[in-house]
Amino acid sequence: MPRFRTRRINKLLIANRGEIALRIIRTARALGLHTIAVYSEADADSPHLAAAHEAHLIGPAEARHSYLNIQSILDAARAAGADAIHPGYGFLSESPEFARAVDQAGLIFVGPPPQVLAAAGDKVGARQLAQRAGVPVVPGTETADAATARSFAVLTGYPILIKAAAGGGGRGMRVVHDESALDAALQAAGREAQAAFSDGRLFLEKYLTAPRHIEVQILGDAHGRVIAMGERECSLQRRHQKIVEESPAPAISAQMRATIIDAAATLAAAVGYQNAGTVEFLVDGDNFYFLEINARLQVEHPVTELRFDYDLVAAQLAIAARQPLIEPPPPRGHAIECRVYAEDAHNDFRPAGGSVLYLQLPAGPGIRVDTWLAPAIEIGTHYDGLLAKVIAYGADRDEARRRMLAALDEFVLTGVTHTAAFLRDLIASEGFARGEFSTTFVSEFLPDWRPSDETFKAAAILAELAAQSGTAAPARRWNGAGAVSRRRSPWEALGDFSLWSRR
Amino acid sequence: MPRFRTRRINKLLIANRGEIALRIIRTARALGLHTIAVYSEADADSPHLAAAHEAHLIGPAEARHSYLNIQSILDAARAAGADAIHPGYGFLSESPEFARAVDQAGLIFVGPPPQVLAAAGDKVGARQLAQRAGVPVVPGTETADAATARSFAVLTGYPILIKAAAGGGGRGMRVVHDESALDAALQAAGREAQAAFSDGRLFLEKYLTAPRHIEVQILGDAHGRVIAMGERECSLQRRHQKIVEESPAPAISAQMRATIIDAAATLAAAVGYQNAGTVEFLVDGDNFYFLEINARLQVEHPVTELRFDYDLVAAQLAIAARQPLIEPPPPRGHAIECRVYAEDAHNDFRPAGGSVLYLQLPAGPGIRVDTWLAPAIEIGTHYDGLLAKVIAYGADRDEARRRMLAALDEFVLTGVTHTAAFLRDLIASEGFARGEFSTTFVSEFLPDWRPSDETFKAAAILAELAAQSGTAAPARRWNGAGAVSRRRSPWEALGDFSLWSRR
Amino acid sequence: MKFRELSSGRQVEVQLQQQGSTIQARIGGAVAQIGRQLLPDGAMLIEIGAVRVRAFAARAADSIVVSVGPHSFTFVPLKASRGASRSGLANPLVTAPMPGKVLKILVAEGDQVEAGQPLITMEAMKMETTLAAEGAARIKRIPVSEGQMIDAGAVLIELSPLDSSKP
Amino acid sequence: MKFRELSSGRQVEVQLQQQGSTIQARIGGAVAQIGRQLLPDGAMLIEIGAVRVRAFAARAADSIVVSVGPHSFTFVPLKASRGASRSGLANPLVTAPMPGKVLKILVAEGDQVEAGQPLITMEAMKMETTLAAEGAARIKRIPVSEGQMIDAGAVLIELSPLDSSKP
Repeated sequence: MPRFRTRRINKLLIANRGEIALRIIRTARALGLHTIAVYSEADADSPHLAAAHEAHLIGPAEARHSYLNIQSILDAARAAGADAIHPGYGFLSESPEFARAVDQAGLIFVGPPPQVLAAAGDKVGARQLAQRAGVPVVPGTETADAATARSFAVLTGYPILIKAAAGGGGRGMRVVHDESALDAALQAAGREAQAAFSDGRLFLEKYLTAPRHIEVQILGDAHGRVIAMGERECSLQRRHQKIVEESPAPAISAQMRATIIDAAATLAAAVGYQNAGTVEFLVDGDNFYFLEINARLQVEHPVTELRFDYDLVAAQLAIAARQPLIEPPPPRGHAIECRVYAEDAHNDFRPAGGSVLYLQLPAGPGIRVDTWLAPAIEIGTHYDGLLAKVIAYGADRDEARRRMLAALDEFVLTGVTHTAAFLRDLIASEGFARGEFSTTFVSEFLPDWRPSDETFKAAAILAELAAQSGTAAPARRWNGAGAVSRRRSPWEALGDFSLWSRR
Repeated sequence: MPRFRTRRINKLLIANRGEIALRIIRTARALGLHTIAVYSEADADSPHLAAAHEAHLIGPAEARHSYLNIQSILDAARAAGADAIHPGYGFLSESPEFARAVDQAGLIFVGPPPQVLAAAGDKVGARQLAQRAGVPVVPGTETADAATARSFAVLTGYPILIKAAAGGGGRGMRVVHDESALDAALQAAGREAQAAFSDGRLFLEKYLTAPRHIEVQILGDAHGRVIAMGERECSLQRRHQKIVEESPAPAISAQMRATIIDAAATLAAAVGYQNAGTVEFLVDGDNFYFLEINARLQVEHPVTELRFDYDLVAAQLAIAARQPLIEPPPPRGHAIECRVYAEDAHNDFRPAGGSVLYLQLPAGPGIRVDTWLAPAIEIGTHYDGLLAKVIAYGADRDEARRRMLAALDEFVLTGVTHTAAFLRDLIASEGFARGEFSTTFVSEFLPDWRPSDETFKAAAILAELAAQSGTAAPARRWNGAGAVSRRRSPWEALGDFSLWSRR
Repeated sequence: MKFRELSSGRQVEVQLQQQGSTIQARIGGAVAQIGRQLLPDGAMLIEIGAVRVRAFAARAADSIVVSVGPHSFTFVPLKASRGASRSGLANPLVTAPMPGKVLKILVAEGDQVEAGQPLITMEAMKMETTLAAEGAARIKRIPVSEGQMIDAGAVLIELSPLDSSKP
Repeated sequence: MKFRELSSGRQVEVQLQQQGSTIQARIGGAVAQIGRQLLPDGAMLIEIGAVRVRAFAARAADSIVVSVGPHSFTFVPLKASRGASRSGLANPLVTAPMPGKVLKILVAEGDQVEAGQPLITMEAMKMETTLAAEGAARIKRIPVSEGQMIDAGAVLIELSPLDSSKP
């Protein structure tokens, strides 16, 4: 049967941007593949271009004309002679149309086949599938017109959750706490869903007030083999988007862990899953509920990679080439990921933009940083604001947590408002150290969070120093032209410096 | 017995500089310790100062007045209220006098006790110890006056190897291929040994022409427990100093591996080893010979850390606090380290210095970079020229090797002549890929090594571009003062740029 | 100089008192000292209590951006006295916190609004954000319209104090 | 311009022919083209054959330092014609490759030396390095003495061609 012959991938186009494009390029280069980047006009200076062997412009800043533009991406693939396309996450990664178009263009789509994407992408259908497979789901509806919503709410009681049928990443999601807010929420969610997925359909679920969000990594090959490889705890969220993930999940019983991993494998087999994906669950006390299947590489995949010593992107490429799945070794140690966003934690995580004026990234034993940050680049607000994933690995949770704290202390980025300090304090909190938290933890922690008074005052003093620096000559260290002169910085304009630390 | 009570370490002084000072500080910070850096006048801008909680000047550039100055370091420890001192590697790390002085000052020395340091440091005595323990040693002498040398050479035949009795790191080591060179080599080696160790004593060994250099990590606690945790292959050397290390050692039999690890554990137990150390062996066909015990943390310790998921610095601190040894898990995967030196591979690895004018460090899955490189710092030639250790970890040797290649391709450092390109080509060589090499491999590979003609010509063209850039305004990105302007670089002065990659 | 920190909304007045190896500053009525050391890359090590932190500051378009370790701040210089502060209205301008699109304008010129009342909804990065009144005020002017693309900092609504009789 | 690359000793002459999105250069008698793209951090992507590499160049004191990926080069501009090249002696000056100390001077002024003959031993970073004659020559002058500390680039020995009768 031809379906079981392996295919060769030599030239890989990465239909994405930011940290995930760089991460995929790195594995592809290590595998000896020729890598092809694509970029929008807004990303002409973006580091993922420089990392690839070649780069192709696919359109203007607006995603639907570039990173969501199937034709433009296929044109670039044809021009570059690509034989495979990796979609990353977000953008077209879960689009059955895109997977089908790639296939029809004679190229390999590095992801699940279109019918699996369609099955997973239909959130309502996936709920039905789970029910048939005997996996519990959160009580809910299959549609969400105003009448259905009202009667569902009467039946289960508020709060209820509005979700997009084509959803993902928290878009089109709304919690409704009482009937007065219902209509406005339905309308806003519908608009958001329509804008994000070109599909305004919604459905409803009972809103669990303080569940844990736990998911399972799945992998399936072209030969019918499906495995589930460990869980990730993803309860720390803001705006229904994850900001901290870890593996293994702390404080769930061995039995719950086994049950969930089993359910994920069952569901993956039921949809004939191929390539990498994730099955998400909510855990509420002794109950667990299927949430959805994410038919793509997940943002938080590195925590699984570190625990299992297994390159998931390499596995995706091997599976796409129809090679048989390689069994991962048993897991070891503990990994935590913190997502640093260009957002203002003080103001409902409002998106921020700017230029990278100063950058120091963390490093050290057990620290991995997946990022597209680089000196002097512009951080726009056209796309998702993920700047960097700081991932800490340790022999146990305590070592990973302590390494993460030390790493976030090393994270210095000036020019863009970002969430590193918030994450640092979140990780330092007693609740996180105990591992006892639910999806409400971030919103409970947030209101009282603020920098120490000393930190604020020091910052104000530095602002005054910078304000007084006037027309100080620019730093000449990084000039790349002429002789290297001594550093000049705003501080220096203020007079004589002696080393404070020479005691 | 008071000896078995644990001691508490709160404030740790790191009596070292460069990458190892940063690496120790990172683990110490993650453990919640207060860290104290020391520095010479030449290192006033060195990154290890900024990484610690406080920093103390200990003397002028010359090491014997600063990093080798026991009194100055103890003064700093007293001023800072340190309760422990980690010596790193090199400098005072293997000095019994220093360990004794630290002890007498009422502080904890993070390393073996003085008597173990003395036993390991006496290379001739260590050979005798090995012989008594039934571990084979390379045929040799215990002294090296001219008469002894001549008669030893007559007996075993040339080449013979001159070594420093107090030696380490290739200092005071000379290969002598015929009698005419013997006297000059003995004198030069004696001078070098005297300068490096204040001890000019030498001894002789039969020179094995193409052995493998394989070493074993050992750990011993204050309660008499000693373990050997895996081997490292360190045959790739220039000037008798390692430049590439890996674990596990490729192409040795399981039996040889077990025999060597066993011999290391036996020797460690025989000297009553405490803290972290290394037992070095030469392997020649089916024979193996004890070489020496390095009673310190080794430069190449990260390859063991990655395979065993075990923080050796944390273990050193725990052992120094008299806690019982924690058993490492079984090893997993494969790790390779490449040492990037400020040296000119084209000219016998001559030391180089300069300023860091441009820097891009590698990153990505499985990549760890231990370095003190940072934008704009000065690289002097006062101390050892190690700039960075690029460490690649993978599920197997092939993945680690391919990740290393991709990582070295990402390594860009302008302003200091360095060895990254040489290492890249060494790792890419067929001999390395096969894992079949001995200590002669680097010197066999070196003569034919040079950049491709295309690379040389491209560099020359860029030199011409930079020469023509004249008085171009400096780059203003990193100025930290005034509004952020568009980049200016030498290239830009040359006229209109359009994106080459926009096809 | 007097600053407003944009994220927290905190106002602070700083006067540097002396330049030397230690920064002396009068801040919030007290005198603070910060040890400092210049680093080769243009950053600075500062000492806050017993802790040493890497810090950097630079002037951006209308503000000064400052990092103190992982913390990021944006300070906007304030004039010593301002019309708005006289009227008791903290900020008479509602500005766009990020670039995006005006989705819905929820008030009309002349309306009287309460503290917390939603004024305008904008969309950025496919998310909706609703801006609300910081205090009671009257809507003076709305210089944008629904559907309009706007830059960060663009004035969306001008407010006037309630005691002003003119709309 | 004509350069000597210090590590390899290779000499090369480069003339830029045109500025545009591609660098055109006349180098070693042939015309080479390099695609190029400026990066925000001041580096440049260049295209060598089908491979794209990150590169950077900067002028240091007397030389131009260049990185092409992990490769590092140091180019010293050469005058078009030079006294030394007339005499057939590639380099009439033996200079210190690194800072250090003069250990032993193995020749005397006026000595005639062979190619490869050791001239002077210096110590840097606790290692001895012996510098040898690149070709046959006569020792003209030795401006340093044993035990002297020297900077990188310091002239250690001046040579004169053999056909010169004056020492």
